Amino acid sequence: MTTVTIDGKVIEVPEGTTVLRAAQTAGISIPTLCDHKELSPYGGCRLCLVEVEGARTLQPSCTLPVSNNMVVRTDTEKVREARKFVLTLIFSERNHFCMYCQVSGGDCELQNAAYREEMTHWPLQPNWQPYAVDASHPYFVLDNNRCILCRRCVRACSELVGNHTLGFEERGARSFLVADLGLPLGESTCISCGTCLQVCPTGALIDRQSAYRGKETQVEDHMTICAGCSVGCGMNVLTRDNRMVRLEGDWEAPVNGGLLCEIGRFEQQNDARERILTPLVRKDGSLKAATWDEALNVISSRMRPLAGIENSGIAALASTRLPVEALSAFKQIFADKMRSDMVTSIEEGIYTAASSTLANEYGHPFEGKLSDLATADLVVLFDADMTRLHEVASFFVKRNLQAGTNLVVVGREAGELDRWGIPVKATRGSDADVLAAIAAARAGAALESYETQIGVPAGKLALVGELLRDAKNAVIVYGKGMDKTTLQTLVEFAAANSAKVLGLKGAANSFTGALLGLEKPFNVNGHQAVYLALGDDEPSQRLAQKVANAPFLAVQASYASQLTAQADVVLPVQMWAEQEGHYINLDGHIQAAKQSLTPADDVRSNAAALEALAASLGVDVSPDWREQICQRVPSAALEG
Amino acid sequence: MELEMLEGQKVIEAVQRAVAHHGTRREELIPILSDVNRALGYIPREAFEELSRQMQVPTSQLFSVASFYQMLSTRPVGEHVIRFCESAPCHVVGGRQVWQAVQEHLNLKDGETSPDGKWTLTTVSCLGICGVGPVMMVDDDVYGNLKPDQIAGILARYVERSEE
Amino acid sequence: MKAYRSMVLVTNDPGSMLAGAQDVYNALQQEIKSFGLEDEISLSTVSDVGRHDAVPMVIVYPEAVIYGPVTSKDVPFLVEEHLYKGRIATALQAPARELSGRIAWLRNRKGSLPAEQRIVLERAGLIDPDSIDDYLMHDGYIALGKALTEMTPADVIAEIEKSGLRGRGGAGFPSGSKWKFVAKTQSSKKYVICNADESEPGTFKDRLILEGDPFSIIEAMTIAGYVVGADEGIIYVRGEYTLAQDRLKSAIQQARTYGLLGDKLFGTDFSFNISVHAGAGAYICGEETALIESIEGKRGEPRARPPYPTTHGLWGKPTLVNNVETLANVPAILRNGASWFRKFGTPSSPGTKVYTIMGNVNVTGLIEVPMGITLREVVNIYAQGMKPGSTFKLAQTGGSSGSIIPATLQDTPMDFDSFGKTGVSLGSGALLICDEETCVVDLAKVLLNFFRKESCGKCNPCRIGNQRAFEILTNISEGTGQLKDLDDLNMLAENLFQLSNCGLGQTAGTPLRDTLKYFRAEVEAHIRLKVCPAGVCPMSGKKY
Amino acid sequence: MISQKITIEPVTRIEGHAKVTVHMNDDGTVNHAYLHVNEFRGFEKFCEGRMVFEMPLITPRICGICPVSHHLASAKAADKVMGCPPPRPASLLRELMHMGQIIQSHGMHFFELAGPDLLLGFDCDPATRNVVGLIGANAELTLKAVELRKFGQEVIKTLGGRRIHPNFAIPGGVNKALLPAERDYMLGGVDQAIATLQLGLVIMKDWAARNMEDIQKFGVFPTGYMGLITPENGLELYEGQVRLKSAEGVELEKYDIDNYLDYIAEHVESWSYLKFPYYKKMGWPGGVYRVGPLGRLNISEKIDTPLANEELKLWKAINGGKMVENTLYYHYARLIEALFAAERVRVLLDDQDILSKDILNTNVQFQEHGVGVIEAPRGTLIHDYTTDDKGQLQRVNLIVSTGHNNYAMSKAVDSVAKTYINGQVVREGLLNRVEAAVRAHDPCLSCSTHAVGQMPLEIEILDPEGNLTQTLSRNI
Amino acid sequence: MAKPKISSDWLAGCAGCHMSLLDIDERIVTIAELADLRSTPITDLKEPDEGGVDVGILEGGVNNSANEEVAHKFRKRCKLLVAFGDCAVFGGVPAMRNMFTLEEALRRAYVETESTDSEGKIPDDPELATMTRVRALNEVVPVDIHVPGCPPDPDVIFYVLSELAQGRIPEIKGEKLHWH
Repeated sequence: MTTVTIDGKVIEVPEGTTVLRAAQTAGISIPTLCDHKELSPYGGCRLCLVEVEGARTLQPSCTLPVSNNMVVRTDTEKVREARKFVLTLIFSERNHFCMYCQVSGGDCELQNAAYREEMTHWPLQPNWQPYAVDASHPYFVLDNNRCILCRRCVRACSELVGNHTLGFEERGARSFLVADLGLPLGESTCISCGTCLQVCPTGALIDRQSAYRGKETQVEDHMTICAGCSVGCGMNVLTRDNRMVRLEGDWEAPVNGGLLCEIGRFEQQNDARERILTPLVRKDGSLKAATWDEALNVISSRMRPLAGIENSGIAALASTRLPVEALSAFKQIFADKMRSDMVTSIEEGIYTAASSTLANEYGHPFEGKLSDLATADLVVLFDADMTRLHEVASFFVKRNLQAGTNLVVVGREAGELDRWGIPVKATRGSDADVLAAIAAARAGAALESYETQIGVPAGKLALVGELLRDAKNAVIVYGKGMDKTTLQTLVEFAAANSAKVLGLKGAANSFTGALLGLEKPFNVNGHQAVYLALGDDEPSQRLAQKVANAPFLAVQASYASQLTAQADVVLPVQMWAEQEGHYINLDGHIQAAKQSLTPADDVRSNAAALEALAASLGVDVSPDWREQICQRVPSAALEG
Repeated sequence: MELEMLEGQKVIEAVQRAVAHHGTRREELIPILSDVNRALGYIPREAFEELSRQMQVPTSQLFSVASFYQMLSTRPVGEHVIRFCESAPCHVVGGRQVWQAVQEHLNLKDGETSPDGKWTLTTVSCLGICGVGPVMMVDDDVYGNLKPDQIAGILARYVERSEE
Repeated sequence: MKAYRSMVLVTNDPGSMLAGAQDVYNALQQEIKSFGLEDEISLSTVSDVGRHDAVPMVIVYPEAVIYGPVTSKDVPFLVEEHLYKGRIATALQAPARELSGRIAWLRNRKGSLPAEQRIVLERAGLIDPDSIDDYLMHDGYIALGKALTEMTPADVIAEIEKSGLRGRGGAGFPSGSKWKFVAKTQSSKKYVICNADESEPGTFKDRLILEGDPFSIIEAMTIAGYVVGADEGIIYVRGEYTLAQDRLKSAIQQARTYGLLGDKLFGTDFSFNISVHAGAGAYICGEETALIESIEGKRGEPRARPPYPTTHGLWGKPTLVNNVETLANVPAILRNGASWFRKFGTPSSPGTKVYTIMGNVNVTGLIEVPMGITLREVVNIYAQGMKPGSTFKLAQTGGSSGSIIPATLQDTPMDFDSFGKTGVSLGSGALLICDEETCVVDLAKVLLNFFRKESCGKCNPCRIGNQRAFEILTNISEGTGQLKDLDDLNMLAENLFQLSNCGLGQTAGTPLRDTLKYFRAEVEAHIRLKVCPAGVCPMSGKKY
Repeated sequence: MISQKITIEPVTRIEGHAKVTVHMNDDGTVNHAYLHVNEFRGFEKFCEGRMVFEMPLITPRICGICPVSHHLASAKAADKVMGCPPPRPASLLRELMHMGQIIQSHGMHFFELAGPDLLLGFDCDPATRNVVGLIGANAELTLKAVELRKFGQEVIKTLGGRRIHPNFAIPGGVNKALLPAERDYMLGGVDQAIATLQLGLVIMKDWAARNMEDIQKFGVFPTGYMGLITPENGLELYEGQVRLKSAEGVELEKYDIDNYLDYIAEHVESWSYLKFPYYKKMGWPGGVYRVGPLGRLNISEKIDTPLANEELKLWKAINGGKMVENTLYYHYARLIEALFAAERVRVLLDDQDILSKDILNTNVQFQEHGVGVIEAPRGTLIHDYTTDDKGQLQRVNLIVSTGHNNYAMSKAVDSVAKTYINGQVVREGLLNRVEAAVRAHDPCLSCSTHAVGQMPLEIEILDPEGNLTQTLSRNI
Repeated sequence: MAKPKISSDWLAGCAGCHMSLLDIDERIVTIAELADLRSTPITDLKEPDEGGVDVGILEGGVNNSANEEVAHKFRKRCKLLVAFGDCAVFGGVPAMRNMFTLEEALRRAYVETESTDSEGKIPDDPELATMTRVRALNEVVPVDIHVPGCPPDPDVIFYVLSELAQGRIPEIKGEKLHWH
């Protein structure tokens, strides 16, 4: 521990703590601009300058490590003058027009800093040189007139996301923020995760969707969990007048530490699909609005007789986007009470079937944690596509590559992540063959035969083998469609190399689907009635065809679709942002999603809809979902 | 006439030669970039992309580094590049007048390339031969103790040269 | 090893090369051969000897006769007369003119000029920089041998401290202490870096040392490596210095072949290797942490300090960074002892300083003189006074960020401390002498233009401040300035010092501050009367 | 030869910046008087490159007197550019804000700017002929006037967070739904607003009766008239087709604003920064027309609120149903419109959709072009944006209210000059009529030139050779 | 003692600041009691008294020769000069024009605009003022008090006016300080 005195307060902090953090722990606020707690110290803006006894000049508190018995003053005349001057310079560098800036009036760190220093004007005028406004990006606009060159976005793009799209051109007065080789953002390698947007301290990066829709003081925050995929990122849903204004990553969230992907941050905000706001029942050919009781009665009267009938009874399917509460009720109603032989999930266990079977054979979890990626020196992606779903997990890998972590991308067709590592693209043979080849390479065996077998050059295999040999903390990530035996070989191979294994899980709650045994392939041949707990999921053509000839079809859904059009009964349910509930992410974090939007009166949560159905079927379901998910062994240890 | 672009192959070769000579360790980046710049006159897009593949360094970082250093150019330049020293020592011994003369003679300003792609005119902070100021470099030739009336003559040589 | 009767040097500074030095060299080679003198006479080149009025020059030692300007046509006559018949070819001699540099020193033996005192430039221009034999012949590697065989690292540090050697990069930090810091930092890997990124306008002393006496730097670095416990050295040479780079590479090669570089030197366990790293054109890389970033293949942006390179330098390892001139002093100190070194200069700033003289004077070039001589001496003795018809108005010492010194201060002795007192910086030793034709606004504008382009752009005060100052000066030079501007300029100068991250920003305001301190009236004339007294500024009045 | 120069400097109590020169004949009669508008800012240029969704906050800075007009016209243009028409509740809320502005702007103009002329008389001492003088003369009325303006401004503030340059309309709708409490707060002020305006009408009519001579002599001339109209040809201030009537009252055109370029062109005179719009088919200067209250009432057959509609009937009767050409009746028309606006506020607040949260259409599909129109207090306001496929502005064209009246104002000044200046020593009060001729149009030259400054209305009398002659300043 | 005299005027702005001044509503009466309102755009006196006034308030940036004259006249005749609103403080929205040349802006407005007929030309009558770069008031004359805001909030304006009217220098900070 080191002792430092700041503004008369004696503070004890660990070795190497910066003066800024030390001050913050003691509740002393020092204004900053280029500093961001998730990013490495930069020391460029000089707003955080403080007086240090014995120092010739003012010192930047954000980069200055405390040393024993250091004496610091943060609020002297000299310091305040320095801050004013720094701000004067910043406002004089480019063209700041607060009056029509979307972040003006509370959301702009630059403006707030100026208010704090009581600046009514700035003595130096800009030279009014115009700077480009780059509007090429679909989600945000870069207005260089408001850029203060703090490089938060550049650091975020490389340190947090590892995408390295943003960089700097030129030097001195001509320093300029650029993408790649000076391309427009819209044509650059940007993957639209929006992290730069979230860290920008000014209005330089303009979010198209939320611009002018409300300042932080006018919107409500809702800390919740993203239902986009099984990574389960924590996020803040900002709303105004019960409408989503913006989605932001939750810096405090254990899983994602503030990061989101294109789906999470942008795509799910504006769903153009048509909502279903009241129950619908098919009367003489067409769907008519009805009450819940009417709708439920139609379903139960139709299904009660079918209880327990093999193959010609009820077929039930649930979306793995539903909260645990809903899935648990769903499973109890149809599998336990109605004793249906066809109760499964939309994903049909394509991600989880093999792993949960294996886990139950082993009798214990065998998968590692997302956090293992942080310490990995080698990551092998085995048929694991992280370019759309699970993208945030790919950030954890990419951002370590510069530091020397190696990446091997094993797969069939080329993926976005290939360019970041060593692609091993099999053109022939099975997963088992590919795995065998890699094992052989690891063992340093002759590889020519494997080259012919899977169509990957022996040299490349050898390289992979070498990396595996050298790796101390390897992590092998596998994706969907593994068969049990191959997975078992993979797991044992990993064990032999003291490597961790991580399984992608697909949708937000497909792990739950696995724990509830909702994994079998779905078909309705001969079933008399079909119940689809679709929630806000987007049904596939394939599914629509499967149920096309069902004698009776009940759908609980948030949005109108081909399926609801086909249905005999439609129950309106809440979409992800409207309902509370729990989700289990791919490495076993059990997390609670909060309600961000108030649903329309007649629209119920998925769980409530199913409970009502149970009641009307005259069966009782236990609300204790934890008990339900404990009936099988999880492939990754559950926590929370 | 616009500046003629270098065809891909030549670029790739230049990069490969540089990498072969220096290796791909990060500390060799600036020497490599210098070689490529010397070989091609500037560092074209394809060069950055090839280098990014070879060194496993993102293009944005390569570009950030290249554009930082004054001897490296990320934009196409003219057939002949004039580097005029604008430092104080050269300035006070007549550099100001000579600089005027150069600009007027070529009808170019700092950083511009002539429409016919023949000349690129840039100022540099110092060429390190202040003893003989005012100084300028045309391509690799150094000219010192310059007087305004010498400019036309000096530049004429290059016109002839390139017309031969 | 061969001894020669006499040595012939052909100047190959840019001026000379333009004037056909290469032809002269070739011709000499041919003539010497044709007279069969190749075994008696060594022929090589010498870079800038400090005068440019009679280039190319051919200098014949030991007589130290200077011929110039020489053309290839003169060569046969010259060789026959002087080298063959031993008669000085007076017809070809350079105009009798007092010279600076080595030649001045030789002349001064005949007692016509106050002494230059050469330590770091002792061999420059006298030996063949491409020959390690020549270097050895001139006391080369005595110091290293002594250090490795007779002294412990501690002894060496003690000697250096005793000598009072201070960094010649500008700041004047005591070299001994710096070495001590690195030496006492525990680490399996350490580096010695020679800062040869001499980008200070008006400064080319390091270039001369590197071109004229490359081995002295290599020897010094090796000694430093031994002392601080480093096994790797890197010379970061300014990109434009191609000749210096070649000389160093060849020197390193020769040192290896002679076993003076590499493993187990002088039969000890000490091993040391040196590589040359060329810059790519960035003034800021003269700042040691920026230089380190640059070696690591990054933008040359100074790091935040602390931690300092002495503990966290190249690749995070303890690193000793010394300037060329500083290192060049080391072998001499070890050879002759600290007390010998202290005989020169002033008690607080012992030793010599190499100055480059430029501007409106009769003799521009380079001198190495004891610390503490005055501007007046430099101008009137070494520079042979102002150009005809011009009068001394001001001098800028130490390069772009150096102080502007009015004629009234020209008797201040130039050493670290006396300069420190008057708030003047010794800097790189560049001396820019300006006459009445120079406008202070125009000069300041040129300097600020330099800084706004050379600032790395990382920290706001430097990136924006220099740009604003440049614009304000531009307005003043166009006759559209206001008195308010002077306060703004002062504010900028002061805050640049207080707020900037590195030396570049911190000192950029110096010339600005001095200009307003010593020449305010002249600046105000631009604003109040809309006239440029020196008649330099455009005063075009355009603004909108 | 007669020669004199008269100087009024500057003209006050107009929102603008202008200057008049009068050219004399040998016989001392006025040859012609010119109105020079003297400011320019260049919004059409410097908005290029900005994002279209920023425009609703940039363009209000054209004019702080009717910022809401620009805010809304801009949003309407942006709706079209981004292909996201606002839901009904959003349109209601936008119109509500607009009504607030009509009330504050018209109210302020009648009582605080024109008021001194009407209530204290043209010939009253300049030192007291202002709103402060008004306080002295009739404190109670002045406070009522202040209250009236306050009501309008509060409507704007409740919706847009502030009275001037509010932030409310965004492409696709508005950014805030109305709360019940806010609705009730506004409803609370409607009655008093109506009462004050009715009082204003009484004053107006009474003044008219006493000053018929002025009214008849004062800038009376035929022009066309233009403005928005409801489908049933009722008075429309927010949304509708554009109707253009001839001086004789014949309907010349009824068109959608998207096609405005087929009907309107702008003429430029080297002596004014304010352009002269005209009806294309009749050409320049034959096709000149007037907008604003006078124009709007002239093209409207009815008003959809009872009280205002009754007043309209009386107003139409003034000239036996023919077009009302008297410049001074702008004031009268203005009050009737304000009355309508006040009544309209109640209608809007009573609408069952007004509290809906369905206030924004976020389904953006860039159309790359859009024209927005609104009836600003001073007349038809047109914003015309062209962007690239990402919504970055490439071209901006603005035709603003006062511009349409430019010719009319020049004409009014000319006719007033001819009527009141004829060589003899000119009385201050007469000079003030020249200002009043301009002021009657309530010119917002800030809008017109997208610039504003004080208006040094300087009357220079030039002899036939164009030489400047004698001076007589009103302040002497 | 005599009431302090206050004059105001507007330059290159949008009049919004003066409208915001009117937004102090009935408090205008209080101000009228505290101070002697001389020349303003809403009164009929034309310029600050020759004898000088205590406080001069200028809205808008300096955009042409006419603005310059007014600015200098105010500085000469006013003991305290107030830069009133963002345009006066730093140029405001009109200063966006500085990012283009005057020629470009005029050409666009009077020749290129879609609705301008074929005879479009840049007005050049000598009666018109000469345009300049848009400047903050303090770039032209020294300013004593800056009241930022686009426009300043009515409450802030009332505070500033009443302080000045009572011979005090207003302190604009905290809640009172905003530029938007």
